[in-house]
Amino acid sequence: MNPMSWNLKAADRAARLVRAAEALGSRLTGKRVGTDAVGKLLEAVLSPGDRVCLEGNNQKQADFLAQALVTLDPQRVHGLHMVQSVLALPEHLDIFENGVAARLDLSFSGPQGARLAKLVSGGRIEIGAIHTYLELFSRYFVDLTPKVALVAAQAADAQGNLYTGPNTEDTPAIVEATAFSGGIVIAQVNEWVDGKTATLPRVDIPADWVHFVVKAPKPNVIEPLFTRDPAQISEIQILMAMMAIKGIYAEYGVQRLNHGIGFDTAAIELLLPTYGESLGLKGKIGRHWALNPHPALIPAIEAGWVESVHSFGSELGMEDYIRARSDVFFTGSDGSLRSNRAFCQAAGHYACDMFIGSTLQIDLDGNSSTATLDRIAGFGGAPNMGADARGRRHASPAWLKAGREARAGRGGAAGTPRGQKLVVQMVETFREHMQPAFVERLDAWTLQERAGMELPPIMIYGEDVSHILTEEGVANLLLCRSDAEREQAIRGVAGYTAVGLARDRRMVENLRDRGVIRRPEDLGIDPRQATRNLLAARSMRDLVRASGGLYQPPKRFRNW
Amino acid sequence: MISYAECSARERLAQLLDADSFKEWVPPVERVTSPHLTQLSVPCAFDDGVVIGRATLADRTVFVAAQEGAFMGGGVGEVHGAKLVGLLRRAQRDRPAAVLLLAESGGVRLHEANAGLIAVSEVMRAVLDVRSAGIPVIVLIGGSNGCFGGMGIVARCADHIVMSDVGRLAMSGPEVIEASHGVEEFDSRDRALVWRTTGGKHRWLTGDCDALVEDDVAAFREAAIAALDKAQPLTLDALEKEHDLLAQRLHIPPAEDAGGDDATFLWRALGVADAQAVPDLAVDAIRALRNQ
Amino acid sequence: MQWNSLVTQLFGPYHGMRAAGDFLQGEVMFDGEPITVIGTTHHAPIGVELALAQARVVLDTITRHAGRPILLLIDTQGQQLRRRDELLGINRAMAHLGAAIDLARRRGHRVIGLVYDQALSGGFITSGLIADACYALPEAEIRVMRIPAMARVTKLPEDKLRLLSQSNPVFAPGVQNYVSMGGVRSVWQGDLKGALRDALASAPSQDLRAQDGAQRGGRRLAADVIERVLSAD
Amino acid sequence: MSDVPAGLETLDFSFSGGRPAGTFAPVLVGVVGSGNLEVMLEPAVGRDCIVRVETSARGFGSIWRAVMNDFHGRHPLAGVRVSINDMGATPAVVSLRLDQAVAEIKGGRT
Repeated sequence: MNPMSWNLKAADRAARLVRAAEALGSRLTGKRVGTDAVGKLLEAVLSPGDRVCLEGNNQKQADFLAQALVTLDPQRVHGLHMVQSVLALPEHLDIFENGVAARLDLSFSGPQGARLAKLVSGGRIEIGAIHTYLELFSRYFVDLTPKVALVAAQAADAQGNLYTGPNTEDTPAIVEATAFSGGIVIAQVNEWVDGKTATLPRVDIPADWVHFVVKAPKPNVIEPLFTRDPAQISEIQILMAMMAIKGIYAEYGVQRLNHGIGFDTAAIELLLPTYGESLGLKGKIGRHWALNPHPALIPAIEAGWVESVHSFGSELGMEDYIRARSDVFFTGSDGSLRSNRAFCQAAGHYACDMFIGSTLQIDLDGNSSTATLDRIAGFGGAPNMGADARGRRHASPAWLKAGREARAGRGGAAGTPRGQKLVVQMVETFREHMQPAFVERLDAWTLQERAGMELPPIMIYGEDVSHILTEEGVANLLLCRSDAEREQAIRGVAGYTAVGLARDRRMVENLRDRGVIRRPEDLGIDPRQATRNLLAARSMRDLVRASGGLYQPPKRFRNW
Repeated sequence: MISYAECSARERLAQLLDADSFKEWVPPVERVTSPHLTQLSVPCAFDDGVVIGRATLADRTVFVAAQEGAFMGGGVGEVHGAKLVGLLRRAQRDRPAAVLLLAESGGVRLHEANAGLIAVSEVMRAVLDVRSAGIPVIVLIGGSNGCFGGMGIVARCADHIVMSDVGRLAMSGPEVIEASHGVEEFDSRDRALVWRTTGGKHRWLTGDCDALVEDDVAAFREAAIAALDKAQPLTLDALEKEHDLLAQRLHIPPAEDAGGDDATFLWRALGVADAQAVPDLAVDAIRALRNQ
Repeated sequence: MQWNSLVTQLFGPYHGMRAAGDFLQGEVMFDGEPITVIGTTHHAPIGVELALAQARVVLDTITRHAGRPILLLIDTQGQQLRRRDELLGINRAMAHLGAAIDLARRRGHRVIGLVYDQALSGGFITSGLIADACYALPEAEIRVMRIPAMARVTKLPEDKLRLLSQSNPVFAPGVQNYVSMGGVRSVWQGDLKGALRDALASAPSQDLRAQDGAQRGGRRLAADVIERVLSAD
Repeated sequence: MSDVPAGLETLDFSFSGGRPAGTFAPVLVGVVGSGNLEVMLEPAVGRDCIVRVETSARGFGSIWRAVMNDFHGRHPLAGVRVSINDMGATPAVVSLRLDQAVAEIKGGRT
């Protein structure tokens, strides 16, 4: 009988920790590593081909550790398999150019999308898969468990407990998967606390899940990605927001929801306390949110519309406001926000009745995509929000009504009673420079062909979309009973795009009679009422005022 | 409260002047547009970006001009400039109670640069002519494009300047300075820095404007009415005082930019104890700072 | 032309003009009468300091020498493009210089501008362009923008702009273009002393530039538009 | 707009069969700014609604025709001259400005 070893991972971790201790010598005190020794640390703990999670979030970046990775000697450390949710920094791709890393599993590449596409087509990166956030986090616990996690936190104490600050984001998911499966967790922090004169405001990650802590020379990078200056909201966006509130939110009584990050959804947030109030909707819609702390939500919160907000990440400048509104936001014992991308994604998927957001292209099946040629942008979290939750079992009026509409008159399995999530795509028929939002064929298909992907990168499948909202009207796809109807419903709100002009006018009028398509006038909305005067805040400063001075926008957003 | 910054030039006039009192000269139906823009295949505006005419303000006859910042950044071209000059010359002839200039301009319209440059200098001379005739010229600045370039000089040739805190008054735009001397010299994306350097609060604390108001059309109206009888003759004595003020100010900040925040340095020297707090203070609190 | 050879031609070798950095100043004799000369050189950028230095001399001339003519010698790359100058109110300092020159004119001082080298946008508005009349030497350059920069702003091909500028002087740099638009009264050629003598005798005290532009065909609309405003109901 | 070739396009349309608008003071709405336009309505002789568009966005003539057709469907005017200066406004913005202009005529008449 061969003796089997069942603790190879633990032994491997122990060996790496010993290697690190030897390499660092006096540069290691407890778990603290000298800033200048970070390269030595990484070379000691990393082995070629390791699976590594470098914390790249939507907002917070482990930028110092990313820079350290780039400077490693590819002779010693190479072929790493990076598993990270967001590629945001140039360093995230530099490590593929210099050979330190070779394989990549990701969710979103945002600003690095064009360079990523180039490196992939040049054979410098082998992509495993492009995921949604929840998928990638899930795979951390199945077959993409990191051997080494490089994370960012605000502060650490002498034991190695971590305080993440309001941007906890992905950190708990990454650390849990790594620490409990024989991996090594290294954190960069902005400050030390000694435990005597100062203690951590709260503990987000306990010390025994963390192996090394290094103080970064500069605070980690955080981007204010969710700040939308109300000054840039157009009359057309306000018109669409009015249609959303009256034609969808009120119609279904949507209490629990998630918003995208565009100006159109910011317009909705800013119309709740004005237009929404005038329709008597307070308390009837928009009470619970899975949402980052959008500054544009401040007026609605102040007017008493919002009961709870759980967040994926935080937003710069909102710290004091959140602290002062702890009934609404999830806050720690210290009073500051605790965000958590994994939980918030789950909340958005299972506990929200509606997702509403924008996209770049919609086809005649209602499939939508933000993919553009020569960029690999990835998915992020939108597909988790913008998909019917097939595992959901609890009922709510909005969910049931959508389900009834979708199933009325159907038999068999398709007619089995259940609810459905409202997934709303909100687009102007033309984007800037007269780019049509409605197309016969998504660019995603061409991208698939060029990049040799298994599937076209579709953000939200037409099957999941319940409504398409444009300045021309609302198309309720739940009520369509055939592909032909669905196509005409989409053409019927596609305005003067080629797709819209090619509509069957008679069929579209018929759909309108049935309430499948509703124009502004069908909803009792005069487009000329859609003025910026309806916005509860028309400028960044209005938002500051609405917050009683608690919101402190980043300087790039200040015009005073 | 109606935001002055958000209004178009025509909306500002409609809100600011006595109701239905405005009579436009060279109105859009006359289609006096820029032939140069047409040559360059750029769309014209029927009023070439400036609305001029006669109206009453608190029952007093005033001549007014309002520049449209959304059209070519309010840039002054041949026709635009000539409309302003005509208005000012007519003021000299007809002697209204005041001339109101609702300025929103990047300065010379670069598409017709040579004509624009000469036109701005003609406007400047005409403003000084009106002023020396004892008719106050009142400049209102609160549009999102600010008042820059040659129009920034023209504004300072007037008797009285009213600004909101979102208004900006300066010479070169931050983008131009950044392009010329680098982002270390002037980071044009740092809006807080841009406003500390050129914004209404700064201009109020330094005395570069005469009234600071909220971004509210009614507040601008009130301030314009208050300025109606405040002609400030340009005498030798007045110019000597102006010279002393500017010469003293020149030596307040460190000669070489040490990378620090020059604006707060300047405000402190002007007697503002908590200069750091200025950007976050409300307009009435800022107004009180200068009265000390 | 170098400023020194210019003033030597105008006022003889013992002109007494001094340069302090980029700033020129002097009291010269011309036809037996004193003239105040103020100027800049080395394509000086006009910042707060240089604007004030010029204004100081203008104000002193008004105070001490009633009626004495003032000659502005212009060579500038435009306004100083610095954050510090903006902070200090460069537009206010330039307006102050312009107002000082304007006051001198009103008090009967002849003010003559002469572009002897280069005149660009901001630096020109409150000097030559606010004098009684502005003149230029033939080799001088006056502009807001060169054609390539203009092409970037307008997104039009340079060739097209060059072609357009042959028939329309508003687009391209050049002394002759400014003459035809009325911005420059005339170009001084040959006998510079005679030209200055003539300018001192005949420069208009009213702003006739729009009319000149119309008559010369370089700025066809301005005078007409002004007239329309004056005669509107 | 950088990818749009520079150059103006002039488009003329004429619609008949509308109701006479009568006399009214000319109205101007909107401004010629990026993504925006100005629309001027004036009384005109004859029984047509004549439209002239000057636009910086070339190649969208068929869309303009469709937008103006629908406008005429909503507001069948006769004896009106519609003049538009456009800087790349979307059809939604164009339709909104046209409706605003018509409302101003009607408001001015009551």
